[in-house]
Amino acid sequence: MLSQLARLHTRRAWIYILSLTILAVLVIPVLNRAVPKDSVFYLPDYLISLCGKFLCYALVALAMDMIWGFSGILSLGQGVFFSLGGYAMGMHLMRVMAGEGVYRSQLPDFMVFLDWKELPWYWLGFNHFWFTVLIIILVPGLLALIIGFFAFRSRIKGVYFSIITQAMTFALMLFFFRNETGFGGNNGLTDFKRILGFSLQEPAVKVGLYIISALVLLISYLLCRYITMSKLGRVLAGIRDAESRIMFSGYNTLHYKLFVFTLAAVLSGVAGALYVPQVGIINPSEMQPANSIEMAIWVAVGGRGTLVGAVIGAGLVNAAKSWFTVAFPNLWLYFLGVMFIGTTLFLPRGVVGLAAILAKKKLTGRDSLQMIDSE
Amino acid sequence: MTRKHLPSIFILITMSLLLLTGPAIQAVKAEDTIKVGILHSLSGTMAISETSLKDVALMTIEEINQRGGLLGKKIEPVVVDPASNWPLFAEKARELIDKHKVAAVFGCWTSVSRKSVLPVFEELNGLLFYPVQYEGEECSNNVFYTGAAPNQQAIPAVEYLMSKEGGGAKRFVLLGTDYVYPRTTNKILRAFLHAKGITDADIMETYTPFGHSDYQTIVTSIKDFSAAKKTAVISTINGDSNVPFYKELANRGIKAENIPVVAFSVGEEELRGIDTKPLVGHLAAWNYFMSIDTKENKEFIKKWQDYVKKHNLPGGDKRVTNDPMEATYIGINMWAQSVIQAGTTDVNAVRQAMGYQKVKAPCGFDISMDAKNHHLHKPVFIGEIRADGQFDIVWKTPGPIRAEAWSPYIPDSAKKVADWTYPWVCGNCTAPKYK
Amino acid sequence: MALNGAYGHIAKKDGMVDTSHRTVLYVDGVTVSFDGFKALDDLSLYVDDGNLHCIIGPNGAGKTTLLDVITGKTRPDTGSLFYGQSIDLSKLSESEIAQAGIGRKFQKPTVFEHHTLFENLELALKCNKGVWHSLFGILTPIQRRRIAEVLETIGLTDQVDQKAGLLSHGQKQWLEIGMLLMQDPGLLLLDEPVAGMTPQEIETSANLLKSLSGERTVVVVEHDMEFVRAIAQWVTVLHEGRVLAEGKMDEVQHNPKVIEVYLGE
Amino acid sequence: MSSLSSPYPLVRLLAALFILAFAPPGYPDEGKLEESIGHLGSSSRQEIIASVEALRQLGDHRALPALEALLDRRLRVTKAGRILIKLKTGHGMIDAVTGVVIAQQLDGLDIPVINNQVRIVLSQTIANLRLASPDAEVRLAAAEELLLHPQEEATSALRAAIDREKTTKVRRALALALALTEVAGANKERRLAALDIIGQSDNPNFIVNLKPLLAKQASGEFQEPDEQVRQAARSALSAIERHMVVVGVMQNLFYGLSLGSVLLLVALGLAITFGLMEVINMAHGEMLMLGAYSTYIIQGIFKAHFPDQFAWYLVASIPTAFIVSGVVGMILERSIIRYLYGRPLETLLATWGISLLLIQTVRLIFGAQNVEVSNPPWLSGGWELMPGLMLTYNRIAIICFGLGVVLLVWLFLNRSPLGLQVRAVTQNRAMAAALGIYTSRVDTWTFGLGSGIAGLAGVALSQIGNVGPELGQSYIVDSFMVVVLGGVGKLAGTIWGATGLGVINKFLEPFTGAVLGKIMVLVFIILFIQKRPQGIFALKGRMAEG
Repeated sequence: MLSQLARLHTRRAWIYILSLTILAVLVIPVLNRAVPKDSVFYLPDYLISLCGKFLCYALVALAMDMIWGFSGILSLGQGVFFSLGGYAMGMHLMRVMAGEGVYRSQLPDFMVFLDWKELPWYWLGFNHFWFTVLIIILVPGLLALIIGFFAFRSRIKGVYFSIITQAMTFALMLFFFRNETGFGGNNGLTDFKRILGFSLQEPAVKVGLYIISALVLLISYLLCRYITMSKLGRVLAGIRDAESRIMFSGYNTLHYKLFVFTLAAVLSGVAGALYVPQVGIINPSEMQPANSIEMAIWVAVGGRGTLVGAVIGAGLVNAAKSWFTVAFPNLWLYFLGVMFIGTTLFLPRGVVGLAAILAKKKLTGRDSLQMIDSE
Repeated sequence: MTRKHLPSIFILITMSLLLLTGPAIQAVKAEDTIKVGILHSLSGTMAISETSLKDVALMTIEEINQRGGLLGKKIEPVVVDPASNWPLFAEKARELIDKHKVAAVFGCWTSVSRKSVLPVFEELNGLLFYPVQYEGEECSNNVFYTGAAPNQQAIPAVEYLMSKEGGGAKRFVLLGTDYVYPRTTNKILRAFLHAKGITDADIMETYTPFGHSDYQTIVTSIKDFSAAKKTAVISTINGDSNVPFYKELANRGIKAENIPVVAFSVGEEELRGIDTKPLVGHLAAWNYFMSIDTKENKEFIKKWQDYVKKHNLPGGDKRVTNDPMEATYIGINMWAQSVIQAGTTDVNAVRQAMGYQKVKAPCGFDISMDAKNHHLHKPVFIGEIRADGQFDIVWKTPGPIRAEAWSPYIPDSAKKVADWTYPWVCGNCTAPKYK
Repeated sequence: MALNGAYGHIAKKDGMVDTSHRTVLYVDGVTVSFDGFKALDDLSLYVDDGNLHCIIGPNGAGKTTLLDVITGKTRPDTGSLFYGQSIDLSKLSESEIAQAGIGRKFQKPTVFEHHTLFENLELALKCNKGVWHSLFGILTPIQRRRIAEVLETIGLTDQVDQKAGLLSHGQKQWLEIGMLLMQDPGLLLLDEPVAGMTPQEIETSANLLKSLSGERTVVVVEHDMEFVRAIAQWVTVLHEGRVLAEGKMDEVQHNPKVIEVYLGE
Repeated sequence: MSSLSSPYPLVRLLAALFILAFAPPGYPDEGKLEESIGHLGSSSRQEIIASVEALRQLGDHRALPALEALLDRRLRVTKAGRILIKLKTGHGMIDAVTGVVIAQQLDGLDIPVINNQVRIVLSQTIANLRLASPDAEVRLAAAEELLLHPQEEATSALRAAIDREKTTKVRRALALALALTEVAGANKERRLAALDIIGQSDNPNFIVNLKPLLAKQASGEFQEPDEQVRQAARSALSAIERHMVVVGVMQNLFYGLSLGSVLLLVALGLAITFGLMEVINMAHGEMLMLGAYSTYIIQGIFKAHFPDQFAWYLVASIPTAFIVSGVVGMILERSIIRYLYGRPLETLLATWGISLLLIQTVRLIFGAQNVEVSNPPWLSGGWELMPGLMLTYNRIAIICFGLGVVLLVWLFLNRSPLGLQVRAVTQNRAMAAALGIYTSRVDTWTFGLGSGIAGLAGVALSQIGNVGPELGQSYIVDSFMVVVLGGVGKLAGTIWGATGLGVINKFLEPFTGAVLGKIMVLVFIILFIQKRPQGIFALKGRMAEG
C-alpha cells in the first residue's frame, strides 16, 4: 500500500508536498500561537480563519477538478453539495448548544419564533457527532447518486448536464430559503458556540480547525491523485475525450460517471462541513447558482485536470477577492472579470499551464495531470 | 526532475508569502488617525440599498473631519465591500477589527448579514452601529441599533390603519418576502391584531421568494380577500420586488383609498425606481422622511446634496435622503460625541459613554440612546406617497418612543429583559447577571 | 482466440458466442426512422461466422445507421437483432454489446488523444471493466505482453509512449483497429477503415484485415470499391435503407440495379 | 377612474369651468359655497372632510375645480386663508371662489395635506357632482367611482341622473350604483330588484354587499329577517361565484401567457446566442439590463427635449435598445467570444467575467440604485374584459410584443439572405466557409442579433419590473431553462417551452404559493429533461450527434 502511495509522485514532488504540509500545519499555527503579537512574524487570528476558509474552498475546487477537469462533466451543483455538508454540520452545532440560544429553549432560536413546538424528525440524531459525520458524507453522496443516476442514464451530458444541475441548485436554494422547510430560512444557521466541547471563539480551536482542514485537504488530494493515476483515472479522461470509444470498449460509463460525481459530491460536502464552524454561518445563499459557477472558475484559473491547479486557483481567486474588496471596493469586480476573461483567452491551461510555459518545458508525457510530476 | 516542479511550487510559495506579508506590512504603518470601518455591500443584490449608506457615512465623517476631527485626530474610513455575501460580511468584520483595528464599524443592512457578523463583534469586542429597521429579538452589548424596532414602526402603522382616520381597516393582508424580518414582524403583528380582536379569518399571510417579480396571482388574491371587509395590506416585501408589486397594483386599478398598502421597506430611495403617480395614498411608516419640514432636516438634505455634487456621485440631483441614511448619520455623530466624552476610542469606554447620548436629529427631535437596550428612542411618522415620490406625513407620534428589543407579543420573548447597565449587564436574560 | 482466458477474464460466462448455425449476426426486419425519414427500412441481413463481409452503398443508404443499431447506439423501431443464436442485442447497452464481443471502429478515428498508445490499448484490454477493478487493478505481465503483441500487429511499437493525438490520420486508424483487437471481439465492425489513407497505407490495411478474418468475423462498411474488391468475401449493397443486392463481389458488380444506383445518376 | 388617471383631464377641466361660467345665477346658498370652499384649505383634516361633505350637500358644480385641485395637490392657501387653484399647465393660479386669474407669483403658500380618508370623501363628492357632466365618459367614470364607495346620500342624485341619462353604458353603471345603495334600504321591492341587478352584474366586487345578508348572528338567527331577500341574495351570490370560476381559469391562463411571453422574450436572444451558436452566454442577462437602461436613457431624452411626445418614448426606445445591446454584443463577439467557439464550457467562464464587468460599469455610471422607468400613459391601467377579469395593458402589450419579436426573428432566419447564411454557418461551418460565406462576419451578426433581441426584452422588462444593475441576474437561470426545455437550436421549442412554463407556473401558484410553485416547475424541468434529453423539439439522427 505504501509503495503504491509513494508511486503517486516523484521523490522531489513528495518533498515539496511534505514541506508545504509542514508550512501549513506547523509553521503557520506556530507563527500565530507562539510568536508575540508585536513581532513582524506574527500572524493575526483573522488570517488563520481566512486560510482555513481558503482550504475548504480548495477542497471544493479539488472535487470540481475531478468531475470537470478529469471527467469533462461540468457540474454546476457543487455549491449544493457543499451547502448540504455545511447544513449538516450547522445542525449539529445548533443541537449541541440547545438551551443556550437567546430563548433558552431546547429548540433552535428560529424554531422558537416560528412557533414550532418540537424538533422536526429530520433534525433528530444531529446531537451525535458520529451521526453528523455520517450525514455529511451520505446526504451529498446520495443526492449525487440519485441525480447522477437519472441524468447519466438518460445520457445527459455537456451543457445539458450543467443546466440540469443548475436547475437542481436553484430549486434547492429556493427550498432552503423557505422558512417552513425548517433550516432557518434566509438566515440559515448561525451563532454557533461549541464543537466537540471546544469553544468556537477560542483562537486555539480555530487553529485546530484550520489544521484539520489542511490535513483533510492533503488526504483528499492524495486520494484524488491516486484515482487519477489509476486506470480509473484514464477511463475518466477517456470519457472526457471520447466517450463513445470508452463505451464501445465495454465500459459502462454510467458507473464511472456516477462514481466520480458521487466522490466529488462527498468531497464538497466534507468541505462544507469544515467551512461552517470556521466562518460561523451557513445559509441558502451558498447555493446560489453563481457560487457554483465560481467554483468552476477557480479550477479554470488554476488549470484544469491538474489537481494542484484547482488548489492554486481556489487560493488565488479568493485571495484576490479578499484583497481587492478592501483595496478597491469600487473596482474589484473589474479585476475579477478581467481575470476570468484573461484566463480563458490566454491561459486555457490556467496558472499551472502558464508556469509550465514559463519554465519553457514542452508539455509531453502521459497526460496533463502529469504536468507537475513526470515528463 | 527537480526544476520541473519549480513553477507550481513557486506560485504556491509566492501566494502564501503574499498572504502572510501583505497584511503584516500594512499593519506596521504608524497610527495617527482614528480608523472606522464601513461595512456595506457595494456590489451584489444589496448594493441597491447599501451604497447610499456608505456615501452618507463618508459624508458624515468628512463633516466631522472638517470640524477638526476627534481627539485631535482625523477619522479615516476603511471602506470594504462584502458584496452581499453573508460569510464575507463576517470575514470583513474580522479583518476590520483584527487587522485595521477600527474603533467602530458602521454597516450591515439585512438581518442575515448582522447575524453573520454578530459573533465576530462579540468575540473581538468590537462596536457595530446597525442603521436599519429590523425585527428585534436581539440585543447585543457590541451593537448599537439606530434603526427602528418593530414597536417603532410596524405597530404604530397598524394602529393607524385601524383608526378611523386611517380608513378603519378590519382585514389585513400580511405580505412579505420569505425571510426573517417579515416573518418575525408578521408574527408580532398577528399577536398584536389578536389583541385588538381581529381573528385569524381576517388575516391573510403570504410570502414570496427573493427577487419575485410576478405579482399577478397575489394581487388577485388580495383583491378577492378584500371583498368581504375593509382591507389593508401590510407589506414587508424586500428590495427589488417592490417595483413589480406596485406596478401590478397600479395597473389593476387598485387605489390606496380602497386597499391601502403600508410598507416598512419602501422609502424615498426605493420610490426613485417607481413611477409613483398611480401609488398616491399608499403608506409607509418610518422614523424619518425627507419631506419633514424642520431646520435640521433642511441642513441635512443640503449637506447631502452638496456632497453628492462635490463627489459627482451617480444619480446627481435626483439623490434623496431616507430613514436608514438618517440613522447612519445619527449613529456616527453619536459615536463621535461619545468618543469626545470618553476621551478615547476604547470600545468599553465609548460603549459606556453611548448610553443616554443625545443628538438633535434631522427629524427634528432630540434622539437619545437607550443605555439599557442599545436602541434609539425614535419618533414614528406615517407618510402617504405623493405623486412626486415624496411622502405627505399624515400622522406622527408626539415624541420619541422607546424601542422594545424583545417583543411583548411573542411569549418566549416577553419574559426577556435587555439591560446593559449595572447590575443587569445582560441583553437577554430574565434575572440580573454580573460581569 | 488462442490467448483467451489466459490474459483476462471475461464478463460473460465464457465469452464465446454460439455460432452453431454458422451465422454470427442476424438482422431481421429492422426499421429506424428519424422524424419520418426511414434510415433503415425493414432491413434484413445475415453475417456468416469468420467471413469478411463488406457493406457498400451510396451516401445516405443507412450504412452507419446499421452499425449504430448493431452496437446499441440507436434503438430500432421494429425488428430484431441477434448476435449468434442467443444474444439479443436489442436488450443490451453499448458497453454490454462490446463486452459480448462486438467491436466497432468509427468513421472518424476515435482514440484517446491525451493518452499514450500504451494507455489507449490498456483501456481497450479485455478484462473486468468495473469501477473497482479499474481503481485497484494492476496489469499482469501477460496483459503487458498482449499489448506489445497488438502494437506489433499494427506496427506502432516505436510510438508506444507517444500521445495518440500526435499520430497521423492513418496511424490513428490502425491504433483504433488495434484497440479493437485488444477487446478480442468475435465480430469486428469497421466504418470506412481506409478513408483518408495513402495507397500504401491502404494496402497495409487490406493485409491487416485479411489476416484478421477467419479467426474473427469482420464487417467493413466502405466507399472505396478498389479496397472492397481487394478484401471482400461477401458484399451487401444497401440503398435507401434496404438491401439492394447481395453476393460475391463479381456478382454484385454486374447487378443491373447496383449499376443503376451507382452510375445512373 | 379617478381624475388622476383619466385620459381627458383637460377636457374635464374645461367642462367644469364651462359649468362654472354659465351656472344659473342666484344660487340660494351662495355664502355657504364660499365658506365651504374656504375651509378646504384648513390644516385640520376633519375640517376639510366636513367642508367637502358640505359641498356635496350643496351639489353645486362650481365647487368642482377646487375639489379636483385638492385631490391633485394643486390647491394653495395664502397666509390670509385665501384659496387658490394652481392650473394644470403653466404657473398660473386662479382664485377658487371668484375664478379670478392671479398673475403675480406668490410666496409662502401652504398646501393642504390630505390622506386616504379625505381622498375617499373627495372622490365620492367629485363623482356626485360629475354625474351632471355633459361628457358621457366623465359620467361613466363618476358612476364607477360611486360603485366603489356606495353611499346612501347619493340615492336621490343617482335617481335623477338615471332619469336624465341617455347613454346605455352609463345608465347601466348608474343603475348598479343605485342598486348597491338600495340593497341596504328599507323598501323590499326595491331591494329584490337591486339584488337581481347585482346578480346579473357578475362582478365579484359586490360579494361584500351580499355576504352580510346571509350572515348569521351569534344567536344563530339570520341577520336578515326576510327569507325572500335572503333567497335573492343567495342566488345573486351563486351567480357571481359561478362567474368567478370562469374568471379564475381565464385569468390564470392570461397570467400564464403573460409570464410565458416574458420568459419567451428573455429566452429568445439566448436561443440564438446559446442555441444556435453554442455560446453559454452568462452575459445574456446583462444584455437585458442594457436594453432596460437604454429605455431609461431614451425616457430621459424625451422628458428633457420632447415632453409633448413623451407617451411615445417607449416606441423610440425599441430600436435604440436593440442597437445598443446588439452593438455591445458584436463588440464582445469580436473581441472575446470568437476565440472560444467550439469550447462551450469555456465561453461560460469568459461571459461570466463579461457580465461582472458590465454590471459594475453600469453601477458606476448610473449608481447602484434602481432607476425609474415609468409606463407611458397608454400602457397604464387595464382592460376589463369581463367583471373581475382585468387584463392590464402592459401585460397585453408584452404578449403582443413577444409575438411580434418572434415573428420578426422567424422571418429573419427563414426569409432573409443573412438568415440563410446564419443557418448555414450554424449547421456546418466548414461547408459554409467553403461556399464563400464570411463565417466570422456571420458569427458577429448572429451574436449581435441575439444580444439585440435581449435588448428588446429589456425594454419589455422595464415596463413590469425594476431597472437596476442586477436586473439580468434574476432572469439568467430561467432563460437557460426555457431554451434547454424547448430544445437547443429550435425556435419553436423556445416558444413552447416559455409558454408552457408560464402557464404551468401560474396554474400551480394559487395552490402551492409562489415559492413552492417555482420549485415544482424546476423539478418538472429536471424530470422532463430526463425523459427527453434534447428538449421538446428533439433533433434526431445525424444532426443530434454533433
